[in-house]
Amino acid sequence: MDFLQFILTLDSTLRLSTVLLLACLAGLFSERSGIVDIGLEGKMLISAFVAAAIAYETGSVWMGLAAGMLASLIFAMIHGVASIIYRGDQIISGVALNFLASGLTVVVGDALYRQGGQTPTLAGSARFSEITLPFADALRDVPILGPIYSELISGHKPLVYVAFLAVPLVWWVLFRTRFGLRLRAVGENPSSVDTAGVSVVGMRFKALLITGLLCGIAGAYLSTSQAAGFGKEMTAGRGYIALAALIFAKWRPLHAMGACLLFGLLEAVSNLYPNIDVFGLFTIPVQFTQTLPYILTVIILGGFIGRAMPPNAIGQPYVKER
Amino acid sequence: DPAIIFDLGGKFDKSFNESAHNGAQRWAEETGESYNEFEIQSDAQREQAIRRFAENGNNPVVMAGFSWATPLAEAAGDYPDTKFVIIDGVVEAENVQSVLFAEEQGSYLVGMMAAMASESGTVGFIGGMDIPLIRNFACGYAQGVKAVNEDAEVIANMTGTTPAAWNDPVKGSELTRAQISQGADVVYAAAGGTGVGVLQTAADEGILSIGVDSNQNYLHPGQVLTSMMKRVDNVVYQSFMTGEDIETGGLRIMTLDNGGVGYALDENNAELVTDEMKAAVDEAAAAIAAGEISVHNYNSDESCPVMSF
Amino acid sequence: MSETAPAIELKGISKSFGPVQANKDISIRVMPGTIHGIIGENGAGKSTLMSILYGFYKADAGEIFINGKKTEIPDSQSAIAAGIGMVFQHFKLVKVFTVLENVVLGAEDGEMLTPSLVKARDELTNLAQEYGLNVDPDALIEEIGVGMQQRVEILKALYRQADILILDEPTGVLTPAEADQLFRILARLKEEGKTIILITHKLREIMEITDTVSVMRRGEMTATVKTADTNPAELAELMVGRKVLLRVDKTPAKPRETVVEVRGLNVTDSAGVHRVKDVSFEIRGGEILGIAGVAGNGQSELLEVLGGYEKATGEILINGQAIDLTGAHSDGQSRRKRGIAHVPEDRQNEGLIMDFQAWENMAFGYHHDPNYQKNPLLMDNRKIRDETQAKMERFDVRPPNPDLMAKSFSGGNQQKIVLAREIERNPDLLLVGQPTRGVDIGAIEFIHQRIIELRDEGKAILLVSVELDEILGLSDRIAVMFDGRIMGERLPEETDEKELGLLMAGITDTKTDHSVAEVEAQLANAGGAPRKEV
Amino acid sequence: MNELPRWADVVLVPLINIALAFIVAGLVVLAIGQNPIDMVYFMVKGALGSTSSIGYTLYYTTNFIFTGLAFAVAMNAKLFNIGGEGQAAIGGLGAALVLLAIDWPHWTLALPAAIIGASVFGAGWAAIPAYLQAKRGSHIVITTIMFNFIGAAILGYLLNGLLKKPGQQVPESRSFSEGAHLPNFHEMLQPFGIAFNKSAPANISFFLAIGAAILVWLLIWRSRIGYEIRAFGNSPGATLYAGISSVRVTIIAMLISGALAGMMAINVVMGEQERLIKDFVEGAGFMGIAVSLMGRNHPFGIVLAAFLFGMLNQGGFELMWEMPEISREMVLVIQALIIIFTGALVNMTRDPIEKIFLRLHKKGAA
Ligand SMILES: Nc1ncnc2c1ncn2[C@@H]1O[C@H](COP(=O)(O)OP(=O)(O)OP(=O)(O)O)[C@@H](O)[C@H]1O
Ligand SMILES: Nc1ncnc2c1ncn2[C@@H]1O[C@H](COP(=O)(O)OP(=O)(O)OP(=O)(O)O)[C@@H](O)[C@H]1O
Ligand SMILES: [Mg+2]
Ligand SMILES: [Mg+2]
Repeated sequence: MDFLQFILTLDSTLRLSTVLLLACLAGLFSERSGIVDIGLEGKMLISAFVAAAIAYETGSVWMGLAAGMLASLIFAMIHGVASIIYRGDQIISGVALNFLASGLTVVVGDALYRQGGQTPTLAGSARFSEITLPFADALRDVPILGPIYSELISGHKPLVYVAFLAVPLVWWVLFRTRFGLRLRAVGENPSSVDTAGVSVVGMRFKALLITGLLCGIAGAYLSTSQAAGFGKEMTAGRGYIALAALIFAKWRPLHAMGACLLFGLLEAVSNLYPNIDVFGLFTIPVQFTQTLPYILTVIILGGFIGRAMPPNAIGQPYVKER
Repeated sequence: DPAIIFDLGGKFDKSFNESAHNGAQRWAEETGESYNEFEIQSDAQREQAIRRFAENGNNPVVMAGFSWATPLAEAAGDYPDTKFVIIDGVVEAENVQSVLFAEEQGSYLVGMMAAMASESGTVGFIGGMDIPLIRNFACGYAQGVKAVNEDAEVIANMTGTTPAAWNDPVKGSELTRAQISQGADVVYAAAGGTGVGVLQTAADEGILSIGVDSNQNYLHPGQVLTSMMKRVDNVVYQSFMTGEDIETGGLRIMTLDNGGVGYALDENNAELVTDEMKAAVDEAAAAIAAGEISVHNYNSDESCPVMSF
Repeated sequence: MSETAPAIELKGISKSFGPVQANKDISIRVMPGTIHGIIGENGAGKSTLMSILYGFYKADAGEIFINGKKTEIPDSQSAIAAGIGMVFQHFKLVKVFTVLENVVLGAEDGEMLTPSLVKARDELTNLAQEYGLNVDPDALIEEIGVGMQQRVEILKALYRQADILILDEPTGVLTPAEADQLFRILARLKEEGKTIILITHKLREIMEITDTVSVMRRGEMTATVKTADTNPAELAELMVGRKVLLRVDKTPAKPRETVVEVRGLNVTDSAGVHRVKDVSFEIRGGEILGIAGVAGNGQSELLEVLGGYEKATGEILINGQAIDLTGAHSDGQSRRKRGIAHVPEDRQNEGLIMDFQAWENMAFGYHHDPNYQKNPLLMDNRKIRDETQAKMERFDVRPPNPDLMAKSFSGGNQQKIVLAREIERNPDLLLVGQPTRGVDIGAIEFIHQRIIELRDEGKAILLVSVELDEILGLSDRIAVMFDGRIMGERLPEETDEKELGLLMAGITDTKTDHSVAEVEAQLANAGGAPRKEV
Repeated sequence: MNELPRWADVVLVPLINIALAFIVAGLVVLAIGQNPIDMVYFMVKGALGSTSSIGYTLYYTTNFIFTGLAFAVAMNAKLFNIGGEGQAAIGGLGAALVLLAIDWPHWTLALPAAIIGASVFGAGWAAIPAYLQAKRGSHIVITTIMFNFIGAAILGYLLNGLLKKPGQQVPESRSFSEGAHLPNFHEMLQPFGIAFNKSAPANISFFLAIGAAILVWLLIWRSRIGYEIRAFGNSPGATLYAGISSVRVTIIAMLISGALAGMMAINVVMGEQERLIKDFVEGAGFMGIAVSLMGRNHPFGIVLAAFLFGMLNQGGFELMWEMPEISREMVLVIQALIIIFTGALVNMTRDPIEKIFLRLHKKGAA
């Protein structure tokens, strides 16, 4: 593999990691606040659909993005009402919302566009276009650094930059602000937050709000950046992979980026080299390379790469009075 | 009334099913009559759908897609008075007409065009689900490419191995970028809904693409080199026209010769297809029709002389 | 008195949890600068009342006045604003946070964390000097002992400038020496003019430190008296509503041959902490060995090893035969077969399945009993149920209804169900952990009698309790555990709480006087961190 | 605090929740400009209107009973087995391998063999997540989801290769031998002179499912291992004390769960398709979660809930003919809403109802 191709593989990795990263950071807020979010998938899906539909209707991708975020937010709030206020089971709520998104996107999409749940193809200002960073073209021919800058770093859609810039921001919010301290506390021991005079319900809803917004960006990225329109089930399990990445990352933002990049890389490699020939002896079938992220997740969860300790109060509704 | 059942992917896949849908629509518009249609959601519904139409009295019942073969074989015998047409599949029964397309022939032609349009000498193929049918597309395409340029390289990728592979434009897009990074400057998508992503990315990245099944040139005017036309629409149209008298119990093969396959030329790609290109392709088409050039059919021996999978 | 407004006045407070009325029309006045004690049986509603004052629960009815002013306290935020601080029975700390972060949590100065942390660090130094509350601000909560954790809770309240401090059973987890230290701090706070409410079960503490005391019973406030005007016997009677025997009634033991022999037992838990170090002892039939110690010094592990669910090295002989301590046959089932019955320390999480009916619980641990099988595949539920009915009647479980869920019995009755199950198995060795924790005085009498009866039948009994009264009252011999070791054995008639208290702090030289600081330093040296929430 | 009478808990609350789910679904239908009353009418008619409809309804019911029971068994041990989908797929592989291996002379021989194949493979597919959960604490929800993907890939690989009938496009195996044909309702009822649609796919597996429900009931509420499963599920901490091995219980519960999920393949692969196809599970594994929740993890409730979901599935299919404007995914929306209301938002209806009963109770006492 020559250098340029290596760079292009990484380039593809960045694009493919973006959705995972946004969803993973989204899940980080929810889970740090003590709420399991298996519904990342559904939130992304509903956002992908709404973003595509609104972008198509208005011709503005920004309107689409905003609408997608709103849709995802509504889903997050339903999850909040079920799991925070009504002490419902968080896994059940998440699974159900995933179903709901699968169904609603097609029912509504079909009713609107009669294209079997797809939205019409987005073009022009209804889609994000790539950003070329300054001097990208000028520097292209500089050896090594040139391709790294102009191929790998420059020339992505805006949301890719949003996702990667969000990582240090999330880190800072989590570990350097009052909100972050309270967020981490509420996932570890909600009654400590409660007796310290901070509303547990409020904190958890705030966390889910951020989860909703970030998932919304992730979904909008899928349908308006990576693709040009919504297709049925277009999230294709990425929400689950993001959740696995979150566990792998032990609920820490920088690690999350690493985990998502790893999964993105696996996907990029399986795209580029579907059948891997091992020294001409045998061929690893494409089904295997494509399944690698899932297998890897299981291996990681098997604790072969260190055990992950989740936030202590995760998954349990906070009940003061039984 | 006649009826048509679409395959997974639905009638608006801009590709195979849409072509079938167009045929039915054309018939309805011309005759002013109506027909029934159904889009299945999963494989397990196939037999149920066939039976539902047969019991409803629809005749003939046309179904588009190779996956219908087994369920139709199961059900056809129970409805001797209903005529069935299956496209892309073979069912041996008294009341079934099986229609196959010589995809390798059409693909051969667009392969030639790809090779001529390519500057890098590397062209790409992106298939949907990895099945012999799609491999036949790839094989025909590669033969066409090699016929023009012996040294040209054909990069072939399949989107997946599940039916979801027909509907993953994001994956299609990434595969396209991957092929571009390997030097491809023309890509041929035979991937149903996934192809939408392929054509989109090719347009975004400024390379040429080739559509499939329906005429997809209009999707990105000036950026889609051509489309390999598989005239499913004609088959549906003709079947509906013939109605209950349709001849069954046999196999019908749609080739270049009888207009079953071909390539699309319209105002959207007029500037891309040079006269020289057109001449070469038309000549080859005539030669194939006359049997002077024989394009290898992957399905005949599950292998391809010019590429391996 | 009439000119100064009370620091706290509650009027007509009522609170129900579903069908349980925890507080009924409670009124109380606490004068500023005093220490006010609240006593009452378990479940009397003390914690509920205080949680209402702290805004943790919302009262169904009633009013709250702070310094004479009517104050709404819908949440803890308002309570803090009104100058109230509370140290809960179960600490409200984030274990993976440092002391500093716990103190700052909820009382930050702005959006950014760093300035708050800097300020809090200074403030903690001041408070430490002022009240003698030394803690390392950068220590993680999970790495410090319960005594320290309690200090953090007090610091949290002081950092929020509380004038009124509520402490809910603060000494339950402390050694006598630590408790003394706490009381000195409380006295100091009182001098500063702070008002303190102290909930405790220990009448001795009430007599020692409070100015006034209120008694609660079954959700009602039955009396408020000046401490100087009362005595423990009177308070006990007020609590239960009848005269109570505060001492255990028993005849001297008649020990027979040795039933259990433990030699060189060592336990290292899953986290790698060495919990039990080289413990050896023996118990004969017809005697009770009591193990005293501050929670978390290896007693629980000792019970778990004997009960078959913790691995260990060393040797345990039952009736002269060794039992497997590590292998595949070391589990609760095999122990039961060897004649060991076990009343676990935590009945709600170990001894019972709260969502099982009483009869199902009666088979818990004994579900392999061939008597309970109808055929090789199915259990004989009817038989289990009938047996349960009979046992419940013999043990005076109220109500004696085998179909009720375990969770719908009160704490005392839950404990009776566990005892009925274990004692009626007629074991050679009975392990009993905290037999009367969360149990009211009436039930305590009954439970103690049953344990003595079993002893008199010639069975060996190992009793673990953090209550020194109980240890002194029931045991025929007392061993004190500290940091996984047995510090010494005493006969109950030859020792007292003070000596046991020193042993519990790891000081074996009990003849000379020891300063509080010394005891404290010793405790800080203790190896393992507290294992679970107590 | 369980102040609700049992009937209110198991009948009243679920009924109200289902009603709520339908109301919200109705609003969705209104929003896309259709008539919800018509929708319900056509769905009920489509599900029960003819023996053909009933045959399909019972066919789907059978699937849901199996996957619902599968989820419930694991759930009684508080294990969230979201992997029914993958376990059923691999169960189908097991059944198919057995049925393809020899020319079965008669279904009475083929059925037990296929049951063994399906359940052993299904259980095997659940065993790894179970082991990882029990021994390494890996979250079973995530691992089972991953195993769904991996299972689908394995099936895809085999159906594209080893198992594929040579020279055909479709990734499916060849058909099983005649002797492996299971009697369907038509064939079973004919001797009694009852006419039943000849081609409806409901078959003898339905009774297998009912039998499985009874066995699961005995297992959970009458057997020792069931006792251990429930004890572990209710209080994982307590099992140590009682000498119940959490590893053993976790693995056994998951094996039974996986086996039940795998058994679904008997109905589809053996009973209906008579060959192995891809994606035959069609989300039934996931639907098992909803079915089990609605049935409150109790076999009797599961059978009823499975029937409701079977009706929804079949009714939704027919709906496409009658009201093509409503996409069949509407069924998914309804099912999702039912899960939300009966699963995640139970307390929204339960709390007020409980309050009402508490008040009535107090009044009665006074
Ligand atoms: N959160 C709650 N939900 C339901 N019932 C509760 C709750 N907290 C307390 N109760 C019940 O209210 C009653 C009073 O409990 P409370 O904790 O106030 O008693 P207490 O006097 O503090 O007892 P203890 O001495 O055990 O601390 C008990 O019956 C208890 O079970
Ligand atoms: N958390 C709870 N949730 C529901 N009901 C409870 C709860 N705690 C207690 N109860 C109910 O309240 C009643 C009183 O319980 P509580 O523990 O206060 O009794 P108690 O007075 O302490 O009796 P005992 O001396 O036997 O412990 C019990 O019958 C029980 O059913
Ligand atoms: Mg209390
Ligand atoms: Mg009590």
